[in-house]
Amino acid sequence: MVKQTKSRIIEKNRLTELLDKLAHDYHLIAPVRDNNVSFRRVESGSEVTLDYINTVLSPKNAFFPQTETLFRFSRDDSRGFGIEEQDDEADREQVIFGIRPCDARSLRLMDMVFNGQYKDSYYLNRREKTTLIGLACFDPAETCFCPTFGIDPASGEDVDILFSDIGDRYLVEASTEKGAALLDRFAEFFAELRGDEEQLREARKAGLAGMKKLDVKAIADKMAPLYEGDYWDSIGMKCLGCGICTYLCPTCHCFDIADVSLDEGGERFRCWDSCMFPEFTLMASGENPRPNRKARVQQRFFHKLKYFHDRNGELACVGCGRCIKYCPVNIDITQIIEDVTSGKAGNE
Amino acid sequence: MKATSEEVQTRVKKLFEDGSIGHFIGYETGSDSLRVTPCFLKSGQAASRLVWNPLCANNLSKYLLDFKNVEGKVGIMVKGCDSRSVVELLKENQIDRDKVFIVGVPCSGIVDREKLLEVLGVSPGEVVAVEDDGDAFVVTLKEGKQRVDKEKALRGECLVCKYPTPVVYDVLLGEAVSSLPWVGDDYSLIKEQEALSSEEKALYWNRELSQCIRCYACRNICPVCTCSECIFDKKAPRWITKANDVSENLVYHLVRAFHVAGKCIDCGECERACPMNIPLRSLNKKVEKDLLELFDYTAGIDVEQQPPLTTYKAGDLDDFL
Amino acid sequence: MAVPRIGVFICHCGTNIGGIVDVPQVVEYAKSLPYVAHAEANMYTCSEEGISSIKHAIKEYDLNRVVVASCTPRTHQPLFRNACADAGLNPYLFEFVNIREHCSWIHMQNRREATEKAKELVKMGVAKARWLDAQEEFESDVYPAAMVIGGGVAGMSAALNLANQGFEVHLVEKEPELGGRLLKLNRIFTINKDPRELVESIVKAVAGHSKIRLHMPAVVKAASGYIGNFDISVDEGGKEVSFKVGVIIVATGAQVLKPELYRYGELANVLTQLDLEQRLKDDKLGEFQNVVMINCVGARIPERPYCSRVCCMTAIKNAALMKEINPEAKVYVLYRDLMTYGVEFEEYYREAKGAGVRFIRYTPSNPPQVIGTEKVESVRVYDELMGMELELPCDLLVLATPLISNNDSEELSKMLKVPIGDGGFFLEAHIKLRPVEFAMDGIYVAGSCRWPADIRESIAQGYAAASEAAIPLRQGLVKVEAITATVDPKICKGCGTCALVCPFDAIELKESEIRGLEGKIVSEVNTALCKGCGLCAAACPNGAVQQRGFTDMQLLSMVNALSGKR
Amino acid sequence: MQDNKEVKTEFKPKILAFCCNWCAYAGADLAGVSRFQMPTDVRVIRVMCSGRVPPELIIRALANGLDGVMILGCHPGECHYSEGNYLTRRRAHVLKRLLSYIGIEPDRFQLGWVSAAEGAKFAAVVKETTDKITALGPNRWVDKK
Amino acid sequence: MVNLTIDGKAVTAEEGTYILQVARANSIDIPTLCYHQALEPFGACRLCTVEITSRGRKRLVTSCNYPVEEGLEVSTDSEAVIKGRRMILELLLARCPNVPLIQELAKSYGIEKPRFKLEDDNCILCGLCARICEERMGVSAISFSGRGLERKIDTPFHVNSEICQGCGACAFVCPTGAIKLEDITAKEPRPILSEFNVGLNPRSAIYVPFPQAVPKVPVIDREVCIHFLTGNCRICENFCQAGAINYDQEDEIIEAEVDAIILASGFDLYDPSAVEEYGYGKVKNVITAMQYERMISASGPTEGHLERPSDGKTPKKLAFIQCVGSRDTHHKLYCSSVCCMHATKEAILANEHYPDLKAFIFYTDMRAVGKKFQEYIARAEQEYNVTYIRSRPSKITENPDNGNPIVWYEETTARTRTSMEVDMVVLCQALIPSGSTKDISDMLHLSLNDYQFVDIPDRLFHPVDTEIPGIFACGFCQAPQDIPDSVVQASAAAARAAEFLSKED
Repeated sequence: MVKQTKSRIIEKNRLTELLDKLAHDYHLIAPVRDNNVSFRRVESGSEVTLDYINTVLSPKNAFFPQTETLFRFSRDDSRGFGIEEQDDEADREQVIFGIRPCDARSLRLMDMVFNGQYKDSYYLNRREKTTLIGLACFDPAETCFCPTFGIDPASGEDVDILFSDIGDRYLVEASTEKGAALLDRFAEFFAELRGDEEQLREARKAGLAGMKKLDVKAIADKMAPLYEGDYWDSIGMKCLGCGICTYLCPTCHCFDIADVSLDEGGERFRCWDSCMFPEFTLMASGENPRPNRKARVQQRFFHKLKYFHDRNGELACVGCGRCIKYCPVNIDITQIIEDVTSGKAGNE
Repeated sequence: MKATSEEVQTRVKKLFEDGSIGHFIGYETGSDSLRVTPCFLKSGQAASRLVWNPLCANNLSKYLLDFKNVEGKVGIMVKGCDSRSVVELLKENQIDRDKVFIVGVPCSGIVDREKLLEVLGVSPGEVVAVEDDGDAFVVTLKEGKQRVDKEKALRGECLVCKYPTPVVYDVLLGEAVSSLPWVGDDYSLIKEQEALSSEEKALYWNRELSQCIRCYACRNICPVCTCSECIFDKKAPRWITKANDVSENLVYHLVRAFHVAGKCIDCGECERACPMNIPLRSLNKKVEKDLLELFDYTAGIDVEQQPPLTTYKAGDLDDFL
Repeated sequence: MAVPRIGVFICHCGTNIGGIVDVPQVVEYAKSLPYVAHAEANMYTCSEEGISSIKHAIKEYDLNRVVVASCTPRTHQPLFRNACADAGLNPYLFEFVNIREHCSWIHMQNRREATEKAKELVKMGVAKARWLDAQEEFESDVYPAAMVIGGGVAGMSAALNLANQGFEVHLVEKEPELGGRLLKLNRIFTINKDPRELVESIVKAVAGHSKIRLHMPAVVKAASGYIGNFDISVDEGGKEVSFKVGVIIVATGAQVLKPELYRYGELANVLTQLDLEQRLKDDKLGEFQNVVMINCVGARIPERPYCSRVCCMTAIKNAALMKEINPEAKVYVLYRDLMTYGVEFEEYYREAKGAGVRFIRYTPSNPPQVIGTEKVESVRVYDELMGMELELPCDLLVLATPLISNNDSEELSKMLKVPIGDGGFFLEAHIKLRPVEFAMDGIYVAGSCRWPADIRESIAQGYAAASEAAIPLRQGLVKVEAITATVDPKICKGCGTCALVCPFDAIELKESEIRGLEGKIVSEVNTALCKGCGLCAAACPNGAVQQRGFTDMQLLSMVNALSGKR
Repeated sequence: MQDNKEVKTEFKPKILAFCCNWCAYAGADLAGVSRFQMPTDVRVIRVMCSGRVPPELIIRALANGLDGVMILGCHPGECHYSEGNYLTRRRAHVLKRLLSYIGIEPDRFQLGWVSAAEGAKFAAVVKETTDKITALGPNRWVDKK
Repeated sequence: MVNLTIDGKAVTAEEGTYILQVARANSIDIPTLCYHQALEPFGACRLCTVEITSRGRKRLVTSCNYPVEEGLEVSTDSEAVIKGRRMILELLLARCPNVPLIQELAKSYGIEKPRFKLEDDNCILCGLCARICEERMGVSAISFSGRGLERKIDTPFHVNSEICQGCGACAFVCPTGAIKLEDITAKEPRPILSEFNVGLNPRSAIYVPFPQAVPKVPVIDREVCIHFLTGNCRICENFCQAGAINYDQEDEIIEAEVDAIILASGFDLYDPSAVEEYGYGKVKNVITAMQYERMISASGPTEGHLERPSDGKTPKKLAFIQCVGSRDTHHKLYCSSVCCMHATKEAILANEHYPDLKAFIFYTDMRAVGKKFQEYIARAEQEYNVTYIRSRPSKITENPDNGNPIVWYEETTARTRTSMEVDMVVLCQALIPSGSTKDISDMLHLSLNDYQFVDIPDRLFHPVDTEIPGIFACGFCQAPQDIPDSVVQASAAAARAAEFLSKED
């Protein structure tokens, strides 16, 4: 687990240079401001922005891309098929810079899915080849509630290296071998601690004091009786059935598989799917066990707050607040958690 | 005089009492003070939850589709733009006028949350309330009040709104607003885009559309996207694959824009819903402009007016081969 | 649905296709396409041999779709559909690919690309075929009456023939008198008789026929409907009369060009042949000694390239007549090519020559010159055969001008939805094989409104049109091609867009009676009214309305196939 | 007979033409019967009326990477179904402008009127469109990397 | 039935059949030169040798005349078989080194050059010719003569045979082309010419009249079929697997009572050899328009290629002569109505096939009176390299050096007599009412006019009515006309008949 092997600092004015170097040596994924701040492959440090609380899309794209080719096939004249070897993109070493502790935690939850009973080589391969450089969170958003799930937004628990912004420099801490190795490799950028770092960090942590922390200890049990009943009616009514919450969620991991078939060959790909979409559960017969928005919205919360917990002992939420911030009709998971834990949900 | 939340509450309560309505769709305060959320009432008792303020962005008219088969009339609160989508729903036989009771509220512009926070330089938690005060919003912060010029904090569609007062209603709360002082050439942005070269346009839209994550929020929130089964959800024919690829995104967005051609009333919900901040209104606005220029058509004004692409004039412009 | 097993038949069409497109290569390619169970080449797929080959292959390879790549579906589709039907396959499981008109014939100089194109067209056809469905044809009754527009010899012959066959006929003539252009003539060529006495008997028979309802003077104001069921409204002397017919024959004739050449209209002794006939009829010709006739005046020139077929004979007739009236007269006919085709015309021409009419050939590059100020004094012409310039004394110059289309043809074309071709003449369904039919079922054409024709030809065409029109009338019902619209009530949201765009009011919004959807307002297609244009299908936002044979799935598959998608 | 054209690697556009059964398709047939020679780049899909072609198909075709799409129908006022081509014309106006707005050159989508008698016009339209699109080069809007 | 194996494959066969037949029926190829389905096996060439294992004993036999037996094991490609065949072929190749068939067979067995002394013979002494002549034709005009090295096929006394019936069966079956009918027969061999292809190619006595014939079944020409002439042959019977050959079929007389008759008996071609100055039948490269049509047709004898009769070369310069027998006081006075346009079409087709081909059309009046005809002429000139020359050629002669026809004519513009040498001339001959028009008119007592067209008393107002009520005539039998006019008249005749029948009711 967390074994602090090394602490260093980097002066803020050297960061861009470091990122340039990282971008040169690795497939570097970092936050970029476009219409929004999103994780994206960058070629140089100057593209990177660190002026954000959290990105719109979580970095799950880097491990579980929205659209991912599983394999390509070719077709020859005799109508035979040939499976082509996967391209070497999958084997690239990548670095994610700027991942927040909540998103980093979500990877641990995703691992439970992709490294559980079935091993997903695509995901795991990327996971293995990725070094995570986290960015401690000192200015959470109104919608943030990660402490609910035992996440310390300033900690490097789920990353290889944690950068903490402490004013004129970053405190840089490697928490894994992989992280330490990377620090060694780029040792020229890092300096020894000056000594006041821990103090500065503590000062910055003051901003975390008022963060929302809900009591979710018994929520999985309290969800069970809500399966029937009309609590979900008004939420389902409000819900538009779009995929924002699921696509932005760092822990949602459902996918669909389809083929693209061309004259010369084609590919099989998988892509994100959403339990909010009607065709998600549509069967070939035309039957749909979750025929309406209420059934689908209910499924989403049951999965996050109960089923995932039943299976993995964890809730499928890291409190990043994206779904709250971006829901166009203001469906708020924290309100639902409060309704459920307070018992209000059962009594409407 | 502008309508107030209290006025809305009193009127809705009365409507329930006199049996005019059996349901009401309005707004209530959301999970923070800069949000409202749709509110569905079955009785007048909870009418006190209702609010009306410059944060009431949602176009509630689409929810009427969910009330097709209920007993009694459904009351709904509409702004100018919302009322126009009601007109479009009526045109398409999607709702029955006799089963809807429309509470109209003239609107002098809705707050663009992100813009407002930017101008104020505060986080949402600081804001207690926002009120409309003519050409400015008065924002009550935890510490004091601030006036923000509307033009700096309005939603894009409100900056070009020509129909602030509902065009159809059973009751109008507050005074009609005939025009909004800041509205000038509503197509200036479109014209700027049109003037670009094909390469520039392609580059621009390639970049914008490549960001789409195909969450379908723009479609699902659109009050005039009324198909129960969208062609994009069909397996056969498969118009687009689920692969999130710019060619598929292109088909999705162009067809979407075309399918609402002549129906889009620029309520701006698509753009508001888009988590990726894609300038979706631009496409709709372009179509709107062309329909006006080519066929002198404006959507959502008159239930009797035939949709522009279902009719023709022999003398329509003909500059084809 | 059974797994598609598509058979592809690629026609050489002799060398028409095979000479340009590498047919064996296309066959091999077709074999590589998805769901193709069999592909073969035929010398002529439409031949007895080709047809039996299709039938055989359907059985042998258990085919459930057939694609023929040959010529245009506009002529041969019924043949191949029948072949499928004969082999027990629903005829709508057939798809046509046109690699002749749309490929080999238009890319004769580029065999490689023509072959590539043919392959792609076949690929698209196969892609569509994969999604074809079996269809049943809708039958509708034929109202047992006909309308004939035009009371000239063509129209009257058609009307009389149909009436004598026992069908009710509405004959619409815009003039107050039956007989048409014929009445304006002085004599009829080859028999040199007065037309009036000849046409009299026909007029009498028409006017007195119990089955013929004469509308005269009258013009057609509106026509709607389709084969078997046309609703007609005519303006009969200011009064509107409406009636119903099952078929329509268009025989509206043509008019004679008044030229702006050879100082016609300027000099008093320049006449058209028609003017001459009028003067002869009125006996107002007066003395003449030297007559010059010029043929092809306003015809076979760049702005009017066609030959009007009847003018040479008219000129010969009148030239001979002039000679007959005044044997001393000198009569010259200046011509370019003498169109005295056939037996009688050639004889007639020889007789005129024998009677002393002189024929002089000129070329358009060296046209005759009119000499004279007050009136024509002489005509100067370069005689091409003699190789010398002649100056012919002339006190009467007669111009043979072509027939041109009637002014009302265009309006009629729009009203009946039948096409007009070169020179404003009506365009038949097939220039060789279907000369008196329009492409639109139930409407036929005869006489000079189709193309300049003499009396004999006009009458024959009138009969021919009657013959074609009698087919649906006698059968009493017509089958409607199964390309009409359908609605999936489950998907339909009842928005009514389809009904708004339907030109035939064939779609209505109704409460569904289907189990599970009771009370839902959905569109319903009245197949009897649907004409299969597919406007509704294109307008429907969510694909609930489809056109049979042209479904979204089928069209999209073609587009995708062309794009290299499978 | 030999191919007059040399095999060249120059850009050959791929163009789709929807032709209505009654006018444009018949006009194309007539062009064939008349042996009017024309560029080989156009592929025809027969529909009963130009009004059958939904914008989805055009958009899909262009997004698939086809270099140009045409709809060819009866001249205004001559539609076999009275008004199909008028509706097509309205749709085409809007679509053409929308496509142009996002950077697909207007010449890549054409509407044209070809009567059953206009074989020569069909050939001319094919030639003109092919030339224009060839000059534009490949449809690079969707540049799949 | 007998069970045996061939190359390890178990097969069953009817008793009394030979190994070769059974192998062929089972798609196993055994080479042979002297076997013929219609003749008794002879075992002469020995190429069909196979190895059999019968009662445990292996040996080589000729498969063409070795009957099958129960349990027989046959190997068609054992080492011994191949070796034997190779030797046979080597010997054959030495005997007939110039016969392509032998060369090919030898090559396929790896023999390029025989070790033996080369001779120059074409005959492999398979005897097929003599056998077919005797067994099937019942003539025995030829047979083997001499012994040993002297053995050969010959007629008695080496003189052309009087008893030979000239049927050509011997030449037909000869695998090497050694037999020449003219060396054998005392008669003049004459091919049976294909009527449909206007004599451009021969046909057999049993034949399918033309590719699109309906129904598409072969017919036997009783006038020339050996069987109908002599009672022999019947070879076709051997080959028809369906057993469909019926020599006893007779014409059937069908009686039908009708109220109306429509005559549409069409046209024949005027024999252009009557127009002597144009040299048809003398100048080889002068052909008729119909011959040309067959030649340019993909299903014709040359599969659509233009090959001029004298040397098979593709002509580059073509002349079409109009009014050959039409509008001619010595022949037919009338205009045949369709020739101007079909000549134009033929010239266009030629240019489409061969873009460098140039055609000249010699005409009197260019009668392009139909719909779009003038435009067609204009395009022929502008796009298809066709030149129209207004002149009636006076004669056509032949350039003896190259067989090119020379067209002599008067150049009207220059007013000089001139000539043009071309590669081939196409005569657009007059069209005449078909012979059957006369026959049927006589039968129906219909009058014909001077040109033997069916007389139409009131051509103008009753254009398809003959002089007898209820009898109608349409198309070329009543006057020259093109396709659309014929179609119009056909429909018109149907309309008149329908009217006539309605009156009867």
